[in-house]
Amino acid sequence: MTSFTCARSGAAVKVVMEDSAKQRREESAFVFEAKALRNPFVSEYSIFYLTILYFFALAPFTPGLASTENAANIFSNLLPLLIVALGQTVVLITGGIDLSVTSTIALSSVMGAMVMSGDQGWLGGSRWATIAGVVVMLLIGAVVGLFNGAAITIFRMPAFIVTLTTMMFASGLAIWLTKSKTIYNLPPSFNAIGKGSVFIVPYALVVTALLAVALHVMLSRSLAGRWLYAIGHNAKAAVVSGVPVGRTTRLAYVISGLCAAAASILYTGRMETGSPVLGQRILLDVIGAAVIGGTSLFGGRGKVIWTVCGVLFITLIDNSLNMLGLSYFFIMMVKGGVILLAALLDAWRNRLLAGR
Amino acid sequence: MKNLRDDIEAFLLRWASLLLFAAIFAAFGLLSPKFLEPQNLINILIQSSSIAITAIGMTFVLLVAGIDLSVGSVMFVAAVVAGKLALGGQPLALTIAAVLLIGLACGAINALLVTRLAIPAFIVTLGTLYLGRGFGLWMTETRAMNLPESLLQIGAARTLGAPVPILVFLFVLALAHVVLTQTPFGRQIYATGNDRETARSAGINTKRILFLVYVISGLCAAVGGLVSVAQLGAVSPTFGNQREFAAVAAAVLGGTSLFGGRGNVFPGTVAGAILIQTVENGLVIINADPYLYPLVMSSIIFLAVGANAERFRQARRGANAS
Amino acid sequence: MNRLITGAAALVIAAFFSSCNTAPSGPKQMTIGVSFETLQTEYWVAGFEAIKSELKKRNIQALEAIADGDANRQLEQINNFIARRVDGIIAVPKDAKTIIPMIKAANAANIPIVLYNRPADQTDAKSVAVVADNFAITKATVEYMCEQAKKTGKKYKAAILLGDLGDINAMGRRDGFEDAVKQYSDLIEVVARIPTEWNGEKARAGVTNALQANPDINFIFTSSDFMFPPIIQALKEAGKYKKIGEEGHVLLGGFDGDATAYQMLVDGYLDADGVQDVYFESEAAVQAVLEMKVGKDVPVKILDLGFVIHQGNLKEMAAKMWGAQVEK
Amino acid sequence: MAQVSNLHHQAGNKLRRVQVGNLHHRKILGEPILQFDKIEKSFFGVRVLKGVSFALEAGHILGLVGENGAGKSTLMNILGGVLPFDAGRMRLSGAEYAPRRPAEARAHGVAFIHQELNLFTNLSIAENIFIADFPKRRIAGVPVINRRAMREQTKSLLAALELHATPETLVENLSPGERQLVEIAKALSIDARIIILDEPTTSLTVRETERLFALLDRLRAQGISMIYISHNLGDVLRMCDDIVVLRDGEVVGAGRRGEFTEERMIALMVGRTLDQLFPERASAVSSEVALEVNGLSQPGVIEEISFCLHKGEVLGVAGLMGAGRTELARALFGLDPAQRGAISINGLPAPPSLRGRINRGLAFLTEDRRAEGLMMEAGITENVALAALPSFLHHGARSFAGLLNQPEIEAAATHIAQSVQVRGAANLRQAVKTLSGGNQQKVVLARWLLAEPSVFILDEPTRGVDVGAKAEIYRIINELAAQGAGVLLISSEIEELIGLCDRILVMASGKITDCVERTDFDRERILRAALGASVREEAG
Repeated sequence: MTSFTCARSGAAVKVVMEDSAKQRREESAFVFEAKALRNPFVSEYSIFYLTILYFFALAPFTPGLASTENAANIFSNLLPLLIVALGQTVVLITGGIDLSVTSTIALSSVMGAMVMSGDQGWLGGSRWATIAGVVVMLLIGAVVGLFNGAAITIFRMPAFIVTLTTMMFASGLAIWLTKSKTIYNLPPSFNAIGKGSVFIVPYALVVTALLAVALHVMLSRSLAGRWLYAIGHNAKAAVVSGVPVGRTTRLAYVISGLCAAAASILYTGRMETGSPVLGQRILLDVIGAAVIGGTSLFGGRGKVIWTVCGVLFITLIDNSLNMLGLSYFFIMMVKGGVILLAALLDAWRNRLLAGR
Repeated sequence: MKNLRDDIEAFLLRWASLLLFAAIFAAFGLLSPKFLEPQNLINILIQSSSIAITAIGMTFVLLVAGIDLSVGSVMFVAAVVAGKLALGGQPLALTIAAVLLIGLACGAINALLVTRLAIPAFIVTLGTLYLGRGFGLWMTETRAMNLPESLLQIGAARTLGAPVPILVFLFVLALAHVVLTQTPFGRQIYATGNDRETARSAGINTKRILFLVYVISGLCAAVGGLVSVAQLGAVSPTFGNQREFAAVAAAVLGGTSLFGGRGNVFPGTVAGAILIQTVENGLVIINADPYLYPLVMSSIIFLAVGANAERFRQARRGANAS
Repeated sequence: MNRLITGAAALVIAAFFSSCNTAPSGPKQMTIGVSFETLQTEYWVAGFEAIKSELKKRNIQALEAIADGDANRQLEQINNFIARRVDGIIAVPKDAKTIIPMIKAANAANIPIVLYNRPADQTDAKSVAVVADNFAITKATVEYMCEQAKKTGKKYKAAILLGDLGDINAMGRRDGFEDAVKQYSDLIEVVARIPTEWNGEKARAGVTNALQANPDINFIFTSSDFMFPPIIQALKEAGKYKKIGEEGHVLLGGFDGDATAYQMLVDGYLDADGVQDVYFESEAAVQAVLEMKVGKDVPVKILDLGFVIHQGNLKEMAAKMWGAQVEK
Repeated sequence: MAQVSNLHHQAGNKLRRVQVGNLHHRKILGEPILQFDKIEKSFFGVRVLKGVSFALEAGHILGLVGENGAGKSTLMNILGGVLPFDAGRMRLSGAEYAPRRPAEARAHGVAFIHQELNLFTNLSIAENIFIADFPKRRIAGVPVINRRAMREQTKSLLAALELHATPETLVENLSPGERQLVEIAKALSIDARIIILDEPTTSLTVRETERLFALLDRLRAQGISMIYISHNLGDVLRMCDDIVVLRDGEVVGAGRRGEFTEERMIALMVGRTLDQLFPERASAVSSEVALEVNGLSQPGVIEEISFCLHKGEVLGVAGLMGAGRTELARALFGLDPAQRGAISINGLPAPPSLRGRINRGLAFLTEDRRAEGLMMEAGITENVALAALPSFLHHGARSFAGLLNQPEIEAAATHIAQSVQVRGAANLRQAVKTLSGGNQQKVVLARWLLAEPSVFILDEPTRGVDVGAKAEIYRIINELAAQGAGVLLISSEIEELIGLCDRILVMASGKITDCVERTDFDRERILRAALGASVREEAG
């Protein structure tokens, strides 16, 4: 992967070479990569090309697939998923994983509704309801994330299990709090976040875009970003080099939690309902999307743009197969196949770049 | 050197899992005398047999630092095929053979993708999870399927006075335990999990090891599915859903590391599986508020794993100091 | 294997057909989007099939979508239908509230939408609901069971198998049950409430454990018929699966009216089963959506009264019980 | 046919003799057990071995020396069956020999003991020895490990090696030296005729090294041949009968031990006479204190450590493995806790946190650069910039989310990388895993240089580093001191300390047992201080 980076880099800084032989070796390696890069399917954005290919392959057979309202549709489906996946990406970069995101969505949805709801909310009807609700929802996300991070960094528990248990707990809590009921009658100003739009641009798009840009900048430009990658690469080395590993790791999980909460706001808003089972089924889509995009499960590797592509692909597949009216099980199988295909592409690319 | 408090702490950590186990038993026992009756203990064993068998397979995979998310789907596919054949009036022997074959096949697919194409196990099995589930739903047209008596024999019958599920469970357990501790293959699994490169250069055929553990996992999942479905009498479209998480949880509860090389099926994984089932069982026995189930369960898993992690951490620190 | 191929072929054909839609030439075939919240239980599958065959009868193309218990996915799928410009939508809402924005969306695109089996909460959004009342039917069923219990004059210990706590239907049935037994609190005591998450294994274990705690349980209600097989297994093991009238018979009640339940009724094991009339509901739903399409006004609520089938009325009601028709 | 090829072969040898000079001057008694004949190997079309020929005699230890990248390990990997060779031939006791995999090499009695030991820490000694093929017995046709047989064989092996541990002991509970012995036990278990030892002493204590050498002598006496690879030329001269020097894939010198001196070996290895390995110490030690430590203690690890390091001073820390040197360093840096004691950096009390101390001007180069030093997959720039990142925040922004000045980082990293002469990289985005040990070490150094600290703690900075890189690292250390930084240099090579330091602290079992001024540096004294105390320790 890294050798791949150097091919991309414009300004290659020459450093004293050990001997001519080695130099020749390097160069030959470059020529090779350069060749590899011309092939779209070994490029960093292979999944993106795949998406486009897929779209044009199906468009003629699928009435409405290429229509504008469907485009809008795909986006509104994509946005919340993207937000969650972005949070997940940050965690994956540190070499961790966050299975608790879906339950976080449900829990913060319920809590938010309990604050805002017109009939049974604590602040029902008050003009502060919406703001308070949003704050509470984000708070829930932050708290769950912080808990995960703390358990992982302080008690050194494996992220997989920690977040698995938080998943069980948060969802159980959400259902228990509502005694299985959904909560309706949320303030219109809140629902607007999920459905409304300024001119033609939906708020959801604005929110997501802002978040994506923010995360992109953080990962690629900021101190915290560099630290996150460093932890993913080699946590011990990071500690010795003075990286506040504990704090940074916790930050990653808090970000993931906040993203889940943000997604929950959009979901809840467009559902106009606080539901204790909100988004329960998207976990595998979230992780799948990030991984399909090219983010590594072993840490140190991942980008916002990659995840955007991954999410776009997954959503497009759902949307298109759905419009073809294919049966439930068929969609599932295709999805599984696609995940494997993407992984294959990635493996193939790495092998090419490794020059083996 | 060390003062008493450290000793006590060390002791508590050393036996954390067991103490937790004891505490849970004591608690349920106090709340309902019925809980500790031998019959109930047998029930717990029967009820945990399926998940335990699956978790045993999972342990093999975890030992080489892999993971198999597809076990739930494999259970489902195996159950569906078993049902179809049994309904088709095939003899029990053939049905069982077919189930084992399915397990082998599913495992082999995972294994191939993981070893030959070097795709991370997490992704491979995530993909096969979808594929398997979809395939099963397609075969059943997403309908529930009632099973004929012939198949239910496995679940109900008793041999030598012991319920068949328990026998199957014990058989698989014994086999797995012997393989892991007494055979070259077993020890080489631990070696591969400890350091794959080293294992390879030591002359171990690591690809073969990896391949086999995924096959074993698939096989166990299929058997687990059969054992479970034979007790249910029907295959519903949700059968086996999310079982992968339960299996991993059981293994990790039993002290198996997700990073490979550490763990065992006995007492480890089995204890984990039984612990989970015990809690489920106890909560019903004391007629607890249904809403509390997930809360209690997750908290207990969290505690157990936390104690384990703390122990390893201290052990490591001790090693560094010396 | 060749079924897979046919599946692939089906895909191509479907694609071809749907592409014909956009082509200006040729008679326009109607398309109806059918979105089910889940296919988890036999009842939903039956309804799903019934609707599809109903549509086929009228030569209308059906687009399937299963939300898999996720209100969001359902919203997305219904939006997809709208984008696909279907002529009508039949939907089984995940719950009474989350469906409302979907109805609004359909209204906005003025595509007629019919809610199958579950109503929406009161809202100004326009939709027609073909409704079976989980609460009422369950209550009636359990009341019948209680009456049977009363006749014996014995005291009863009851257990209920709950569905997924996140599932609004399951909760409706639970409340129906609780309401009914409350009236007979003098002779019926509920000693076990078992959360099954619609998972057979948990049902099986749950019943066994409940019987362990109270061997004298003699009154069991399940929130869905699909959990009968595990229950039977558990009862058999405890030697408590007896015909009505036999010594030690456990009063059994269920909900849905599937084939297993029918068989149990015929064999005389099952006391009562709450039945929703699949055929009525599916036909009414399709009829409604078509009438709305052509602008006829349709009553906002089409009620499927459903019924309780029991040993008493087995003969006459069997014909209306879908489980008696669906061949397994 | 055989005849002919044989003739060819001899002709070949004649040629080599002329070229290589005095390898086969004296007629070797007895047939050489192993012969390399014009071995060729290329990677990516680059010749790494250019027709290497030499012979290993039965019952001899042959020292194979050369800089990293000279082709030593490639050649040994070929011998050990890890790599195939392109051309040439190997003859093992006369017979054609071309192993396709390690197992095959082992079958021929060739055992390869790598520098990073190939042991499974989670398994027992016995299992480690027999992991590749266990003694089996069949139960119902199923092959099952024959524990008793395994136990007995292991016992006798361990006895032969005087390793006092039960076969069931887990390797993770063994010291590095003991693990080394287990590796040798593995070799003996396949009764190897040839044992390849790659840097066997790097992680051994002095006593363990002595023990190892005694053992090697015994094995030699039993007629086992060995190829001994080491950067420690002293050991090579001491242990080996014959010496072969490789450079750029060619044999540049070969002969009996007597024909070599360290200077000559170094000259042959680097192709030029290093003017000198150790740079001239212009000892400009100032009176200002850079680092002062008072009564630093952590029960069971270090006790009552007190010293002060002046600006411009290189202060050595000598001692055996487990003397507490690394533990001291980690405590100073704030990686491990210290129960009592005061540390002050440049006159100010050191903050408790590791980050605080870094900001105060402390730098720490760990002994294990793989595990704790480098991000192997990441590029050189990322690695170099890591420690100093906060200083590249855009003006004033010191927060978590502060943005970094990318061009500045690139520029600084480039400059620093050049000044420490990181070699073998096409550009600074190349993954450090592709660099040689020496250059990796330079990357870690560069990382700290970028952070501009005033006190350096260097833990074994030249471990596993070739002579050329060593010299460069020495130069850097020297320059640091000259620029007024204080350097605390931990090393197991006493020459290194004597060559570089102004003062040497000697540690034993967690205490400072001696402090030697440059004027009276003396191997014996240092060794005695290091050993003596520890011996006393064991007595008590």
